[in-house]
Amino acid sequence: MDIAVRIGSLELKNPVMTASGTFGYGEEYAEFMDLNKLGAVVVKGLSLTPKEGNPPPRIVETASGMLNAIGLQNIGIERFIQEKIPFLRTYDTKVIVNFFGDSVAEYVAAAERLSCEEGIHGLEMNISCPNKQKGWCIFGTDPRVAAEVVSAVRKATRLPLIVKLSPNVTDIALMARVAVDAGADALSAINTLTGMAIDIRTKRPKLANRTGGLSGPAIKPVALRMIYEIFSAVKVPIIGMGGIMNADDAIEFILAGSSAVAVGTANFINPLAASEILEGITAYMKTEKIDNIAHLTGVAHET
Amino acid sequence: MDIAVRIGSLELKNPVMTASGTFGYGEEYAEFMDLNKLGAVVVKGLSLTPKEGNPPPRIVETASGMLNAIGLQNIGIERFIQEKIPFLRTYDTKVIVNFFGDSVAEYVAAAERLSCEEGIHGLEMNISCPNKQKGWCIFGTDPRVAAEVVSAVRKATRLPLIVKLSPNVTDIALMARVAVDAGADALSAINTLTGMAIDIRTKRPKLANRTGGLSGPAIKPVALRMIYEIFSAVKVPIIGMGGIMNADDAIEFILAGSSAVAVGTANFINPLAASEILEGITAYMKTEKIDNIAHLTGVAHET
Amino acid sequence: MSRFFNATIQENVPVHANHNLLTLSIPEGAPAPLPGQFFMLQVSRGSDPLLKRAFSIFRTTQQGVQLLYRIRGRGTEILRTMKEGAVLEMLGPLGNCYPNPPRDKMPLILAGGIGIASVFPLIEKFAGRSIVFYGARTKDDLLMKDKAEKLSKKLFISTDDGSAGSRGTIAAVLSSFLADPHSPIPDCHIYACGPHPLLRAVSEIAERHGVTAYVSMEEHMACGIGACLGCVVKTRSGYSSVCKEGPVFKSTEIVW
Amino acid sequence: MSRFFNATIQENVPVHANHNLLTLSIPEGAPAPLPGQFFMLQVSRGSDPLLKRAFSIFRTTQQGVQLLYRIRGRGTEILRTMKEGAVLEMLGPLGNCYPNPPRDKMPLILAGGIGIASVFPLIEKFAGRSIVFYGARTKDDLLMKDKAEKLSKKLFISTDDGSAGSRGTIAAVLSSFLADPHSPIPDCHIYACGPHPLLRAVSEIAERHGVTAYVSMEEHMACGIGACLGCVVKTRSGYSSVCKEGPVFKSTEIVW
Ligand SMILES: Cc1cc2nc3c(=O)[nH]c(=O)nc-3n(C[C@H](O)[C@H](O)[C@H](O)COP(=O)(O)OP(=O)(O)OC[C@H]3O[C@@H](n4cnc5c(N)ncnc54)[C@H](O)[C@@H]3O)c2cc1C
Ligand SMILES: Cc1cc2nc3c(=O)[nH]c(=O)nc-3n(C[C@H](O)[C@H](O)[C@H](O)COP(=O)(O)OP(=O)(O)OC[C@H]3O[C@@H](n4cnc5c(N)ncnc54)[C@H](O)[C@@H]3O)c2cc1C
Ligand SMILES: Cc1cc2nc3c(=O)[nH]c(=O)nc-3n(C[C@H](O)[C@H](O)[C@H](O)COP(=O)(O)O)c2cc1C
Ligand SMILES: Cc1cc2nc3c(=O)[nH]c(=O)nc-3n(C[C@H](O)[C@H](O)[C@H](O)COP(=O)(O)O)c2cc1C
Ligand code: FES
Ligand code: FES
Repeated sequence: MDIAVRIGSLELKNPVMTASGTFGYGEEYAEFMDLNKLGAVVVKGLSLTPKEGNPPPRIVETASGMLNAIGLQNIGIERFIQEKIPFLRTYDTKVIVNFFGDSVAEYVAAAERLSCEEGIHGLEMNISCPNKQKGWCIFGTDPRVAAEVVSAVRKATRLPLIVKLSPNVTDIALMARVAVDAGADALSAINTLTGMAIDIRTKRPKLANRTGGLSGPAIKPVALRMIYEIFSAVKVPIIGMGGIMNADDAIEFILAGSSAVAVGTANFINPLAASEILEGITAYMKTEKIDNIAHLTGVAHET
Repeated sequence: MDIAVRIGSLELKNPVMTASGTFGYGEEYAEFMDLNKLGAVVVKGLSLTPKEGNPPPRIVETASGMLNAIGLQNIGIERFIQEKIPFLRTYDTKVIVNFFGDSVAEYVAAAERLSCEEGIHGLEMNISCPNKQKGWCIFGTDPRVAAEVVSAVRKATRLPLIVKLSPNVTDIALMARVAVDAGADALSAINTLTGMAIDIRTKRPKLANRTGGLSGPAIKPVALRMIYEIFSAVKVPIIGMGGIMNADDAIEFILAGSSAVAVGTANFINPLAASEILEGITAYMKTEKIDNIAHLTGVAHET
Repeated sequence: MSRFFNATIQENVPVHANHNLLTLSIPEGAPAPLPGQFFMLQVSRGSDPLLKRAFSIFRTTQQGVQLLYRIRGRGTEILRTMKEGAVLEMLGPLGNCYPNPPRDKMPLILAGGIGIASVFPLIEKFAGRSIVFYGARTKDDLLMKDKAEKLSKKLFISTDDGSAGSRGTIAAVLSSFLADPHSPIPDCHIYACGPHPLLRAVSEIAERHGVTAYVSMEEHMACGIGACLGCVVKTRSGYSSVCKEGPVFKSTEIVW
Repeated sequence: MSRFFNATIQENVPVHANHNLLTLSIPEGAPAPLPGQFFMLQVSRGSDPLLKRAFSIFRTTQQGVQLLYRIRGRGTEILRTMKEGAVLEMLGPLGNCYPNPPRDKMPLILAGGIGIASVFPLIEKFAGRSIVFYGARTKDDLLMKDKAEKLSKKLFISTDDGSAGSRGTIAAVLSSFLADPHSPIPDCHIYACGPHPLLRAVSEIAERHGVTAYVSMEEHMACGIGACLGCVVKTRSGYSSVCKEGPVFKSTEIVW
């Protein structure tokens, strides 16, 4: 059975990865799961310099989901390279670094710095973050801004470049095309939907940051629809995510058009989720007599 | 305690209405609940001529939500006027007719026809539907098209005009401003998020229509965030909806900026939901010593 | 009495692999369900699973109403774990019912799998007078076979694997029965419940033999009372709701 | 042994209005929890409620680990209904623990409300040697008072309404105690768990008297193991996770 998948020039031994921000820097989960089993570890989003993040409360539970407003807290690229890469290099899995910036220049500098380190196999660009240069706009919701920042990063790295799309847009297929035209080797989708919760006793938003990103099973239908639309719009591999809790969910994403899947919020519920999902996918392939995972990708589009 | 709310020139005795498409034409729920208790009944979306709707399956359950692809099946405006209005007129509640069209001309014709009947107190324009004139585009996701259709309808009716916004957009505040500038007396939000589910046995979308609209508790955080953004952008009253299951949920919507709320999917779970929500809101006002519901609207914005 | 009420579990016992019999006491004054009608049960207090589950009325006893259900997915799995004394929100009885045959017609009752739950009240009603056709996957999936045997004039059985009765679908059995020159055609009426393909086959057979057939349809449901238009089937007069205009339709009404 | 395992409910009994004592048998070889550590429990199989709930280790007995919990919202309400034999997914023991005081220091242990659950292992550990300060809303919210009385050298009680002990907050009691010229200052260490404002008050009092204090913090949690960065509190070295770097912090570390 062939379950290896290609993401640009990167070959993963299987299609199961972790979603950025839900798996720490990998080591937090090493106690529970053999990281060697993963197709790739995608680490918490990094920026050139450390970020403090938002004040608490940062988390609110919602119906079949959760809102988070971590505010991209991270230790910065240098400390990551010093302290985390050596550990990750002891595993036989691919390391994909999720990163972001406040400006195009910061994105480029981050990509350049990450590209000259051994042990980093791919970059995932998070474009769902506020653009400090342009005030309130989010890189990932304006096609022109997205094109600009992706092109700039494309020139700055030879590593496989995955662009992670924001779902908070009218036309996800358009954003996918823009990212691919600007040089993305692959797309990942979806990031969190922007949401809110209000405390009816204090009459204030529950999150200190007021709004946060919705993840978990609640968003799965929206994520699947977006994967389905992206698959019709572009040719590059898609890494599907958004509410994947078990193998059946992951298979839905593959049928909708994903080449690989990422497990996010599910890690919090079951620290073994990613490895159980991989087992479930191979069990399904056996039952369905499918010998190559690639034959499943996008099958829901056939009529 | 003052719980009456104004929606344009329309005064509702209380802020609790039903969401279009989830309460039939009112009579289906009359057996369970005294319709006189409602601020308004919003009926299933109507078009000039009857619509057959989509083939089944039309419904899929999702985590804390459901997808529907009814396809706007309805009996048409004439039959509604003949068969349903007489029943609704026996109640002391406002009747708001949700309507839609395939083209600007159809919207206008529908609004004109509905405006010359006694017993209809307001119109809710559903702009989350495909635009036949322009192929795949949805009226409610393109600001220019939305402006055009709302302006045209505004000229065709003197009834209070509520525009129901689609959440499947990058910038809901922009859409809100466009609708208000084009003449909306009030806004309702949110309609369903577009989603999908796939059957991993048949490997095909579960809905015959492939995609459907996600409603229920799953979408509440997104709906609340959008109400919060709309409230900051426009001055007209907002009718908030999206996953309201109980009074606490409804109060969150009011604090976020809604003047009234609509109960949708909750009717399916508890046919008494709307009246229980009203009771819960007044109980809350008592506990919190708030004598006018208007004093709650938008309070979560204060810092 | 409202058709939306709290019901208390009296008993919830396995009757077979993967099938339970649920007895619920319902408030006094609740309308008595008719054969073919159904109830919807809320199996969770939280919002997941969200929607109510539909189950046909299987029997009405002194203890309350009985539902016979197959453990199929998450909702029925939760229901299986519920114990005596648990309280459930319930909606019903819902839908229309199997119409009575004219006096001179003999009822032919056909069930595929868990469809037996829906037609069982008819088998009881026409005790000793009906011919029953009952198909299932295997011998182990035949529920209430002995009861059905006792209550029917004649019971035909089939299983997909031939482990009981004839091998094959129960539609084939019905077909040979009707093809037999000694069959009571056209003096019979068919009542059928089961998977969609089975009902389609029954419909064709009935039409071929000029026999009236009533079929009980299934669709995913949200409201259960005709409000959401979610549960439709295509009929000659457009889409009709299974929950309100059905679940029982004349087979010739359905666009198969 | 993994820190993620299935635990079986041995007992789940009310100890007071709105408070239950839960005894769970955990697999053999599971690491023994230290005072101040906590577990996270999955109270539902479905996805609503989604996240695990955090509870401090209250005691370890032969039967298993005991948690003392207050019914507060939907998750604990579901937990309350769970019966002996039910199996729960559980993560832990998590977090750091209350550090030992130097030999010559006397432990002052302070609890507000359900905070008693977290400090109780300390009360047991320093049996007969610690002074305990325990505040609650009313007399009826004082749990394990007799046990605490027996195990402590001295027990101070306060309630908001004065229905037991002195009226007012337990911080005020601590404050007068430390202000007393006969107090063992600076030869004591404070260990405190309770609502945020109480801990802030304790921190101020401790600082005023030059006494070292450890406080156990609470924040909403998702992962419980330091991966999501959701449960942070502001410390002098930036945001620190309550689940991994805490829940116990030196009071002077916290930016209140
Ligand atoms: C009118 C009617 C009468 C029925 N009577 C019985 C009966 O007496 N005994 C019995 O065992 N079953 C009966 N069913 C089928 C029963 O409703 C489903 O098996 C049950 O809803 C499955 O729920 P689940 O959560 O276990 O499955 P899941 O597959 O997890 O359910 C997911 C969703 O799909 C819906 N769904 C799944 N299967 C069906 C189905 N076949 N029909 C309608 N909705 C479905 C569920 O209600 C739920 O919304 C009846 C269905 C209808 C429409
Ligand atoms: C380290 C730690 C130890 C704890 N020890 C105990 C204990 O021994 N006994 C006890 O009764 N309680 C303890 N708590 C508090 C307990 O976790 C909450 O009361 C519980 O999570 C409430 O869940 P709920 O679903 O009933 O409430 P809801 O309000 O419905 O919960 C909604 C969400 O908020 C979270 N939440 C609500 N209150 C708190 C809180 N105070 N702290 C953290 N998250 C919260 C829930 O986990 C859930 O994600 C502890 C909390 C922490 C962080
Ligand atoms: C606590 C938390 C932190 C996250 N941090 C990041 C991040 O740093 N960068 C990023 O691109 N996505 C981040 N995400 C988004 C996830 O990677 C993922 O896209 C999203 O959660 C949807 O998947 P899920 O529903 O399976 O969690 C974060 C999500 C959560 C819940
Ligand atoms: C079955 C169903 C049918 C609906 N039909 C309509 C409709 O005809 N017109 C419309 O504007 N909205 C329609 N809606 C959207 C609802 O009015 C409401 O905006 C949405 O469901 C969100 O609210 P909820 O989560 O409380 O259900 C429908 C929703 C459902 C679930
Ligand atoms: S389930 Fe709503 S119309 Fe039938
Ligand atoms: S709960 Fe995830 S870091 Fe603490």
